[in-house]
Amino acid sequence: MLTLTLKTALTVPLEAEVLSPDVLAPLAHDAIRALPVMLGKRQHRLDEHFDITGDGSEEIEVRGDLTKVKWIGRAMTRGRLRVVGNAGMHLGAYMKGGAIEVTGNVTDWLGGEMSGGTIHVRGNAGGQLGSAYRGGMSGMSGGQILVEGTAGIEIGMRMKRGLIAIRGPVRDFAGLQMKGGTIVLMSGAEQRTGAWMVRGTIISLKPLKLMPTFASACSYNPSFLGVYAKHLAAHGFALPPASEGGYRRHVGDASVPGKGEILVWHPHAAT
Amino acid sequence: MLRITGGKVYDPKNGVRGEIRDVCIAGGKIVSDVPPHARTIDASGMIVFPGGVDVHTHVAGAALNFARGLIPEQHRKSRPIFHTPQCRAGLAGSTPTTFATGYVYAGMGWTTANEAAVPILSAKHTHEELADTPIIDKCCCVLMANNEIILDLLETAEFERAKQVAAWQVWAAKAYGVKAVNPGGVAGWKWGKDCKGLNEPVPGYKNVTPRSIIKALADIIDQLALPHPLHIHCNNLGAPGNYTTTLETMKALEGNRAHMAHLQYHSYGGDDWFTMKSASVPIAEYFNAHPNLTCDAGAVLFGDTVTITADGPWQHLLYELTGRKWGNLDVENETGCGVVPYVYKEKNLVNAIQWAVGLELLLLITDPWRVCLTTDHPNGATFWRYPEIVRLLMDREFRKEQLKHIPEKVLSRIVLPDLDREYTLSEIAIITSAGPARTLGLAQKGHLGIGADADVAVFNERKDAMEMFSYPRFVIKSGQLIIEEGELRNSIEGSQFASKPTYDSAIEDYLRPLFSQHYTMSFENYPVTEECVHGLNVHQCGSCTQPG
Amino acid sequence: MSTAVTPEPTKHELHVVKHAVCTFCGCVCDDIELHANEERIVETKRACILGESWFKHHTAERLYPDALIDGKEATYDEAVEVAADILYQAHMPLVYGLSNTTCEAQRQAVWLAELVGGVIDSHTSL
Amino acid sequence: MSCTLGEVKNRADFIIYWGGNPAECHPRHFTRYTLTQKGKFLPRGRKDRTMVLVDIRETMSAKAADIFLQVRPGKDFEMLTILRALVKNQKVRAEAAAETGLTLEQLQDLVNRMKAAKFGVLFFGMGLSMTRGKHMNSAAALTLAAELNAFTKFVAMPMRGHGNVTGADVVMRYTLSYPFGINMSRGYPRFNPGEYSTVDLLVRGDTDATIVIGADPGATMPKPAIEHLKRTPTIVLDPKVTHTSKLSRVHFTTAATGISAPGTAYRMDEVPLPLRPALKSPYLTDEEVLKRIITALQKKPAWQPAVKGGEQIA
Repeated sequence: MLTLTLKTALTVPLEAEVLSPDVLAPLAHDAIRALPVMLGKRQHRLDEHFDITGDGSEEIEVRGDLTKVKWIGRAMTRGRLRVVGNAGMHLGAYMKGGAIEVTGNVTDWLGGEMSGGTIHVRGNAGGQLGSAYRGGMSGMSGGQILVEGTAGIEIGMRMKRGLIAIRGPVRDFAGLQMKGGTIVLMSGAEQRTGAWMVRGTIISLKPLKLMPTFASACSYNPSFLGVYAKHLAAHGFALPPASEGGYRRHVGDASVPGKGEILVWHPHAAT
Repeated sequence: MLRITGGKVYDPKNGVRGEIRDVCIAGGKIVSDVPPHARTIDASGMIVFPGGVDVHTHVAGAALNFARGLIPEQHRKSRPIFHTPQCRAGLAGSTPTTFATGYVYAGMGWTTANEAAVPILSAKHTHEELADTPIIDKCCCVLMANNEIILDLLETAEFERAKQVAAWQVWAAKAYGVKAVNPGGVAGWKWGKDCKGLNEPVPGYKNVTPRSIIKALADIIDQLALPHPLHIHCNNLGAPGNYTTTLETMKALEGNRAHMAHLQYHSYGGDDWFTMKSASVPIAEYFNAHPNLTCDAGAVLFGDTVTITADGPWQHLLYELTGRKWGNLDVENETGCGVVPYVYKEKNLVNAIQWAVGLELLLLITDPWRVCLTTDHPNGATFWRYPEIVRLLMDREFRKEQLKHIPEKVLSRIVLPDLDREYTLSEIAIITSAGPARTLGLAQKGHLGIGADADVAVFNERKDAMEMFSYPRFVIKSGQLIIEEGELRNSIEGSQFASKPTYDSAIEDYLRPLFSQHYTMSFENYPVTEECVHGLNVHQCGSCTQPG
Repeated sequence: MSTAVTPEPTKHELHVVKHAVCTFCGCVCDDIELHANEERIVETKRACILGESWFKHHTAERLYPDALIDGKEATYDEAVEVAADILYQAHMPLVYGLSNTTCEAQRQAVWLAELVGGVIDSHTSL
Repeated sequence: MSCTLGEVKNRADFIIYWGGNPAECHPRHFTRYTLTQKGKFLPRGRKDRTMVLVDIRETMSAKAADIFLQVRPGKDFEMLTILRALVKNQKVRAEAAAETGLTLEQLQDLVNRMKAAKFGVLFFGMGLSMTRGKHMNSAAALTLAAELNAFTKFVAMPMRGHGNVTGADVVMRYTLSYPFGINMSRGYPRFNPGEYSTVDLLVRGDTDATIVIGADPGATMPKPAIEHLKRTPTIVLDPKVTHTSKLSRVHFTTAATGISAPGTAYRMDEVPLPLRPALKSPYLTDEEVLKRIITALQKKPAWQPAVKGGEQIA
């Protein structure tokens, strides 16, 4: 295993896209130490900012408050990357495979335009999680993002495939212009959920403030949910059993016009 | 001072076809000899070309800059130009930044470019961008075929006054030539309409038709003796079956000089998108028989780009066809433009035909002096992909190889598989430099004769033309060594050419009241002043000739 | 024998600028007529209430020193050196604003942002 | 979907102002460009045009409007989205529409008018672009206008304030590809609003020096942003000693744009205009000061990363 511990107090962001199994695994200790990182405009060696133990490995642990460290795990295709602490913007952006776990909080653009792999955040996440970058036609196109805490605005913006599950509440515009895939909101969202969505599914276990351009279709318990429920349960995100209630299905966004669906959980009235 | 020695020189204008001889440079010009102490570049094993001249490109101005704002996702994938002490930062994607444009053109041995579409109202903007476009020399064409002051005068048959206005406008925009885009159609588009046929009146007019606009402007340009003939983007761009409109347009021009821009987009047969086919043969036949015409290819290459034209109706159609983003920008009383990001796909029937038609025209037009290599940058492909086209023209086998990738059902709708012609290096020098320089009327460009501007590109002689022309070993611009051993060593500022036709300044008294009625800025703030144009080089046009 | 002497313009002699451009708001009206003496604009024609106060608010008086460093009066040259040092030393400098200035200055600001490897941003992002 | 203001003057028979108060913030917008001018194709001027104002309160501009639609605060995005649906003949429930503060009939009437217009224009102000939803509100306005082009000619344009901010947009696009919020730390331009926009940078404390040209963030920005400007060295170029100057390490007094400094400014529709200064300033212009700073910087060793070339990181 390779362990890197942040040793400097960062005032400006440090861009460290080299913190990825694809870059680190093939390298020996000394080569890793010499890798370039960017502190603002200045290029530094990785070991100017990190204490590094071990040689290149598919198993990497990065420790410390990395809130200002950006691009960790950028475009990684394999291996396991564990962040013990917080992580900065663009964690796992363009990721294709492998797994990232964060024990603390992360900021914006987590898993931006990712196409595969798994990201699991124990703390809170920022905005634009799994989203398309500005102007891009599609956001996340595969893989999954699981967040135990809250998340910010525009999560899953223009996502095409894949799964996002957030245990805490999220802010505005979840699933904005969504084209496919699934977003599970265990604690609901603020407003404008699913705005301008084309296709895809948003599941909320809490009542949602829906856009006026969504139509209520029917109540049901779709069979595909069973597959998701099983998968999510394995990660500790348990959907309530069908015996306890059902989902009300809303279709929209009529402004597109889109055929996205928002499923809102309705427990059976307590007896 | 500089001597390039030992290279095979291609200078078609002066009849030099690959002879090993010295090219000498002093004071920014080609000279007969330089003293022995002058720096010598050993060009053995290399070929020496006059710097490339782009007759039709979109590298600056409001429309292009509008497009830049629309495609951040393409910029992110583009080639970064890093800031260095010699070089300003930028991006070289489908709409390169100003500095990148200069570096990238020069970096492939092209040293002059004609920005093909400038509205007068924002000409100051275009010139600001051109001033920030280093190394290359520039000129531009002002848009006129939808200018309502001109159209109104044609409506009332006031040709002489229209000519005075046109002359005034060319100088007001500090333009070099005049371009007609979808004559009448853009004016119609402002009401959401278009002009399809040449003989239908333009929406909002009774007497003005696309045909009358084309004929009048061609007469005006010839009578004003502008160095570059009327630059025409025909009606019905991109539409299946549009070749008849193109033939009609060329016929309407008999007796006038004209440059047919991006002819590829105007050479389609068929009735709709499903039956679309190449019509390069009838177009090339007519064109070959009419020496009053020149053209540029507007060739298409497969890949990502963004389309920008003053042809608003076409752009709206493209948007509806692709469902992608669309931007439109109309300019009061003068013109408009549309912007749609686009991907040309090998497997797409229409795109494959477009790709073939561009190459077919280049191969079917017999006189290389009258056809210029362009992609209507960035519409058909970005200009930095020109070397790919050169290879396709020079290498029949490579062409055959490429034909295997397009859908088989396309093969019966195109003639490219039957064309065996291969361009020679001399012919490449003509379509990339000597020809466009002649078409533009830039006597000092496109050749290596004594007194010519010392714009020279030196390439390693290679079998693979694409490799050869992508990375020049040396590029000299205005006598300055810019690219050395394939690297940018030095950046200089280029000049801008403008034409000054003669006109009676009394025309301003006619324009002023019209202007305050129809425009929203002061007449006095409308013309681009000479101080605004970097390195202004004025071509004084001969006296205004009378018709007949 | 008298020599013609161009009289020094006094504060009472007004010069007139026609078709002047107001940059206060995004309308950028360019039909303004300004009457000014050496020191200030005393009359505006066709400007709106906001434009008029904008034109009259800025004078050619010397109300401030050329520059201040840490609040103390300084020359341009001194301030330029300090500014260049600050921006050079910084890892992540920011070039911000660019509203009430000319395009010519904006072009220099872009170059500056490149040279100092910083972020450049305008009011638009607010 | 945009046009120059002369197109509006000559053609626009239907004008919407949304979230802006031109009567007070852009006083000559009505008279010079849009409402009262006789246009080439609208010979009767005001009589030939219909004006709709959409805002959260009845401002001075409402007096000039034919129709005033009072949208509930924070519901602009919902209202625009409903309009998009109605334009495409999609059904919207009347109860759902009511949350905008307007009835479905009012919204349908607006759509009918937009479609019936020969040439429509939608100007949107900071009441739209600076409230919750921000860039998505602007995107909604632009998308609505674009989609209306399936039926008629329709354009949309932001009512930009702040002098020559449009020029900054134009210049940054042609030199760097992007309109604002650009990071040059890797030696080439990168763009990501939210990441590289000023308020976000300052509030997060990501910068370690700031140079301010032609703006006074010390008077307008949120407190944490101002605190960061104080904490880190700040440099100001301004004709006056501003709030920001007072918290800065360095202040340069410069000539005032268009009054004593010559050059170019862009109108909100991106039409460039030559400035005609009436006064001669005792101070240098912004341009001159910046040039001097650049000259001083060029004497210092390059900071550029050793590794160059390759692809972009973002």
